[in-house]
Amino acid sequence: MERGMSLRLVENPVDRLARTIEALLVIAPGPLSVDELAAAAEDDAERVETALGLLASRYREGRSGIVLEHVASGYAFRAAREAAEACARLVERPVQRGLSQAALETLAIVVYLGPVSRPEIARIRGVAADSAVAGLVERGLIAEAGREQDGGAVRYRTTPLFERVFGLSSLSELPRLDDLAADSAELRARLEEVAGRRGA
Amino acid sequence: MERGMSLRLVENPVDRLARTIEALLVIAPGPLSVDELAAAAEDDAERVETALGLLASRYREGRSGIVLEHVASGYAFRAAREAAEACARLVERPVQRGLSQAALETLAIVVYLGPVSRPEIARIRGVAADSAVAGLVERGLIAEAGREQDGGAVRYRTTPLFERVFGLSSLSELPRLDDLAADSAELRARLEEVAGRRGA
Amino acid sequence: MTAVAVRDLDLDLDAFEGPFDLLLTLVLKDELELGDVEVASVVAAFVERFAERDAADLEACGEFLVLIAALLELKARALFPDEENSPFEELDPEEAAGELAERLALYRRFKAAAEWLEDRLAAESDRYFRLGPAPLQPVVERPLPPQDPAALAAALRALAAEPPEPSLRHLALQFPPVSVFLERFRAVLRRRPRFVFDHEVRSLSRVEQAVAFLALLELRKGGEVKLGQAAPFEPITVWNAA
Repeated sequence: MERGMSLRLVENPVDRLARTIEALLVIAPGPLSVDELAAAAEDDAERVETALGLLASRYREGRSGIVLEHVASGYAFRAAREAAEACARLVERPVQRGLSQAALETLAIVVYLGPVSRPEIARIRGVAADSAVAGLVERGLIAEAGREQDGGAVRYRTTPLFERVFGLSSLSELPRLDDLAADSAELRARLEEVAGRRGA
Repeated sequence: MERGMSLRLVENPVDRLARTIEALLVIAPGPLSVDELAAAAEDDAERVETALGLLASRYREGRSGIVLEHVASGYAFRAAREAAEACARLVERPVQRGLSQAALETLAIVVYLGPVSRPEIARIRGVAADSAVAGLVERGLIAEAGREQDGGAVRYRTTPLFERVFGLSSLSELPRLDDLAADSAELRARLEEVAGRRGA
Repeated sequence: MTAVAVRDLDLDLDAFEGPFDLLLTLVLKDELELGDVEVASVVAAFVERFAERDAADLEACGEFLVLIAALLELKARALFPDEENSPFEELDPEEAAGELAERLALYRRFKAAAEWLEDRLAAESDRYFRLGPAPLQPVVERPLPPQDPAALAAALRALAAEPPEPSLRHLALQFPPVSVFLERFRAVLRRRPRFVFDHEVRSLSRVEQAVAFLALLELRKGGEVKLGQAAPFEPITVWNAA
């Protein structure tokens, strides 16, 4: 008992830092980067990472209802997956509910080409993008990022909330656009090949 | 060890409920009452209170950076007091140097054409002004100034704080735009005309 | 795939869901805004359907190309009504085909990216996090340091600046002027009260037929003519509405 007491008094300094990080994460409105955590805790980044490692083993699926997640280029607490149904009863997911095909395509264009303007989006999709863009802005998934030039069209980029909603630890997790579908030469060759076969 | 294993396998059902409550509290936008927690967890209030007792001993000052707080409207997580300084450094981030492009444009329209409504601002900017207007109201730079007409849209004007922040003793000290238009009606007409051609 | 199959081509667009035939009818009746129709999706649906078939006739392709060309031109004109001044660039057919293939490929990539995002969203549906500030959190003031009023004047000047000329490179497919056919059909209707569209355009090239079809839609839109058709893809009869 005596021994236990003294051990508690000579506390491991990383434990104290870990508690500070817990406090910061529970009040933060969004993910915090290692640098932000280090600045707020007035500690160095390396020690912050050690403490985050400690917290990751404590706040993980199956062990805790609170899960530490590396997301959107930072760290944040979220609810454990096992509690998803209870969470669904508590809050709606307005951000994700009913993203139309148009919204998803517009979002994809902003993700890969952003900052990008409505006319540029319309050019790629072949339809006016006004309502899709407005809906994504309202959901907080994209935001204004200046204008093309004086008097030019407003451009848009994705927000940290986008990365969070889609569970991306950073935009580099996205698949390469070139890997997603056939390139134009391939498509054209295929069209010609099909046409040639039909013609024969 | 054997005993420990079997104990973990036959999990105490209150532990599971406690994890669900942790999850609910970490995503809740405000304090949750016992009844709200019971409804979301689909469990009974008495067991919820037992689980809350368990969590209160775990999430308490000195032991954790996250503290379970009981306020009038229910339960919520907050930051531990020992982390108060770090939390203060996090939320009181260095003052922002300026306004976003969207905020600056919106403010300029209110200053030179005010009072104006959100639909009028949106028409001139070519994009919705809702979040920019809300941000400027929150900062206290603009405020409501009645409605367009009976039941019309709310109009906005600048505040005394705006004049202080921009170092103006009155609005007549604003840089003049005589080269653009003779008066504010003409300026408005010109801006709307250009916006119409900008399309987007 | 025969003309009947082209007519039945099922479309699932933002603005429209149903057979291609119905889409054309709605456009003809001014009940569907062409600006809201994704022509690229129509083409993609056709190409997919075409690739599924073992045997198909090129007639169907021709039919489709004519109709889609007419839709495209009509849409371009709706977006840029001042046709005479539109700086449409000259493009040879080879270049035009290349450009079209490139545009389609780009669009397909973003469509695939949208599917990836959709799958990702579904996989993340059991991850919940708090949106917005934490409870029991004091509202934080965000004071602004002193600002320069010149920034406000500059922002307004930028809003008053002439918008840059919109790029028309994406509309670079060249068509003969619609006005030629407008005048031709008006002349025909001065001579007789009605004519059969299909007979009038029989000897024309596919592209000319497409533009002629467009001219017909324009006359219908302007209330100059009435159109009649026994069934989809039957000959179209044109009456003078005056």
